[in-house]
Amino acid sequence: MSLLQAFLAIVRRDLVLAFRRRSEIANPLLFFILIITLFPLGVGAQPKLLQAIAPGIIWVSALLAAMLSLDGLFRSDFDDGSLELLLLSPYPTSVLVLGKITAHWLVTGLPLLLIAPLLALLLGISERALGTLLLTLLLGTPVLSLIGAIGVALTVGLRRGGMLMSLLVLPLYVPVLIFASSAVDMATAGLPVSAQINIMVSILLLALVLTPWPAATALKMSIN
Amino acid sequence: MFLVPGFIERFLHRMASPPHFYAITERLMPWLWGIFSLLLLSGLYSGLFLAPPDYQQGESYRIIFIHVPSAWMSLFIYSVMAMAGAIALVWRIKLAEVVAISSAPVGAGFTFIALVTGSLWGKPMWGTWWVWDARLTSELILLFLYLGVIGLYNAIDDKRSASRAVAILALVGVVNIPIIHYSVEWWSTLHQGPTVTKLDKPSIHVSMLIPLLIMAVAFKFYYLIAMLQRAKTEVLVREQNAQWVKSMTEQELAS
Amino acid sequence: MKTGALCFSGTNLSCIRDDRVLFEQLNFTLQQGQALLLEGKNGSGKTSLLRILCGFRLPDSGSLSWCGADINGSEFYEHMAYVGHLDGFKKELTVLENLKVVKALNQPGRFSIEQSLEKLQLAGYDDVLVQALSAGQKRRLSIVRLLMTASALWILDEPFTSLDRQGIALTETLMTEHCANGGMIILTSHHDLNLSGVDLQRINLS
Amino acid sequence: MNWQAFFAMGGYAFYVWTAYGITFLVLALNVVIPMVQRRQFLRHLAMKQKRQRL
Repeated sequence: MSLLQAFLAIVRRDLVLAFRRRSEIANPLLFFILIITLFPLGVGAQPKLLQAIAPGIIWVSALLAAMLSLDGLFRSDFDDGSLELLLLSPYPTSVLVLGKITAHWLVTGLPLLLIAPLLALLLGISERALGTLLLTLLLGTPVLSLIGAIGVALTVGLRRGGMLMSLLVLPLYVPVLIFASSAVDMATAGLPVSAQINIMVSILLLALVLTPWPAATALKMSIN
Repeated sequence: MFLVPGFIERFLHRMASPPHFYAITERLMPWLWGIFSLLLLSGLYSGLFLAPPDYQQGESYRIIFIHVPSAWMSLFIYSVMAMAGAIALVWRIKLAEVVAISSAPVGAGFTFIALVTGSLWGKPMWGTWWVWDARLTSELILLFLYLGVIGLYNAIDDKRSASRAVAILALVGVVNIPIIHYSVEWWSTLHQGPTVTKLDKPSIHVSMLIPLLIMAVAFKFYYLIAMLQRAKTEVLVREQNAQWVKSMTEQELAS
Repeated sequence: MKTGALCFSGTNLSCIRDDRVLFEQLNFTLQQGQALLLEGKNGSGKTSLLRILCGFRLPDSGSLSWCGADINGSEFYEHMAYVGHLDGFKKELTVLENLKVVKALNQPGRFSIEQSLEKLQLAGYDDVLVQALSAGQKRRLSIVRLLMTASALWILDEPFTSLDRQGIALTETLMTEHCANGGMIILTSHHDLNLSGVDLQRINLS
Repeated sequence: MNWQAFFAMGGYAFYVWTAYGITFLVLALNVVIPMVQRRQFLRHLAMKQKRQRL
């Protein structure tokens, strides 16, 4: 029971902090919309072409936005010493880290779901694919936060860890990118998507169980 | 360490101490070089001279004798690295840390070779240097994973924590590799159909299989040599304050 | 805190940093009611040792044990609290919000949040943002953390920095009380310690 | 089989020999670089000891 309280206390603290800082929520979201706006400017505005590459655009932008926001996941805790206190807590660090990841997703992943209809509008995604897009974002963005947490935990002690972190994390994002964008693709063509969705559900469950432990171990390594 | 014969346990125990490791490696090295050169020469001879040309691809298929063993090695070394990393994390054995990080550049080298030779083979066969074929793509991602490991190790100043970081990353990678591989395979069949599988004929003739296997074993020995060379340097750097290193450099000074 | 005898000890500890040996073959045993003062010049490894004792850093050799068991397999973290250079408070949160998180992450201690704040003369600061506190007040807040959590062992890195004379006296009284109640303290300090009646050991690193 | 035909590799000489060439270059570098590094490091250590003795 008290483990749950510790978990919730971490989530609540990070949510309050995010609302007091505000830019932490707004920046990744604006970044996401901005990249998506850049694509039509880069490849041309033919509706057919845009519709064809829309799933890829949305998901690549989601990966980049996740990367951008991840840097702040442990940074301020590392700088002000809260991370030390987190590690000294008698509760398992992996659970507390999961709390931080949960808060991070609520602050940066969830808003992507809310602006998905706007993206569909910008890129001309059909209405029948919108539901699939939402579902892949719902299943995929937590995986981005979970896997990303390991990368940040490994690099948080380094002065210029940001670039290195993307090298560590982006290759691991490949499966999410493939299954999510192909699901949206299929849905646009009116084909069934249950295979991709099932795989994404299992990836999410796997990540939920397997990532907090290495993230916690990596934090212990970074703190020394 | 249970269920292990006594002499192996003693050997491992001795190997786990840095000065012994250094001395044993020194003594082992000529033998490794000898076996490697023999295997390499016979592999090259049977691959380049004895094996007949392929009835479809002519002589160009001879790239297979380095391409396929390199691709095997790239995965093999990653799993060795992850295993050594796991041992280092759980039992805190310094030598396992050294083995893990010394494997990374060798594995990256083999991954690079597999990519370049694949591309050189693909040009005459497919008419293009690069295709987004499942295997080439997974190999490319594997190269990024290796570069991440090397980059992370170099970025962290304290070498013991750097080793722990590398071990964690290698373990995360090794769990992910099958998923990445599966997803890429799935993606490539979805996008282009399995037409590019001209390379994997269901059966390979014995005269081609034998040199392939010889080269594969030769590369295993090469890996041992290259990894141990790096490990020796790494051990020296980490143990530079130990007495045995000091006396060794003193001998160096005297000579 | 009075149940059973707690004991914290280190054997053959050594630490190497950037190819320089900071200390070697260091041994200590701390019983309930005792305090341990680490002395030494700047750069002699005091902070490194404290961080090893907290488990942040692995010693390059040697081991630490809590009541006879290795610290990682024991209840060590239920019984210890650490005050380091960084205070670990979120400056965008109020004093009370910060302390509630501390409370949720640790076992409750001898005093409630209110009592602890009062003891350090911070009563009434509950809803002040931490960024509005002075350096000395933040330091006092760190000590509040020690009082409100169950911690037999205090590990303190320069606890008197930025405290005024009255704050130092107050902290010393609390430390003496803590030892009298069967607590243990390990600390570094440049300030002359005045812990009357406490069994004080010293280790000089140099 | 004569040597010329062997080197020609049935018209694929460029691809085959570049592949083998790059392979052995990478393999050689991966052994030579750590050996050079080790020698340099030993020299550096020896210098350090000399300095300390003075």
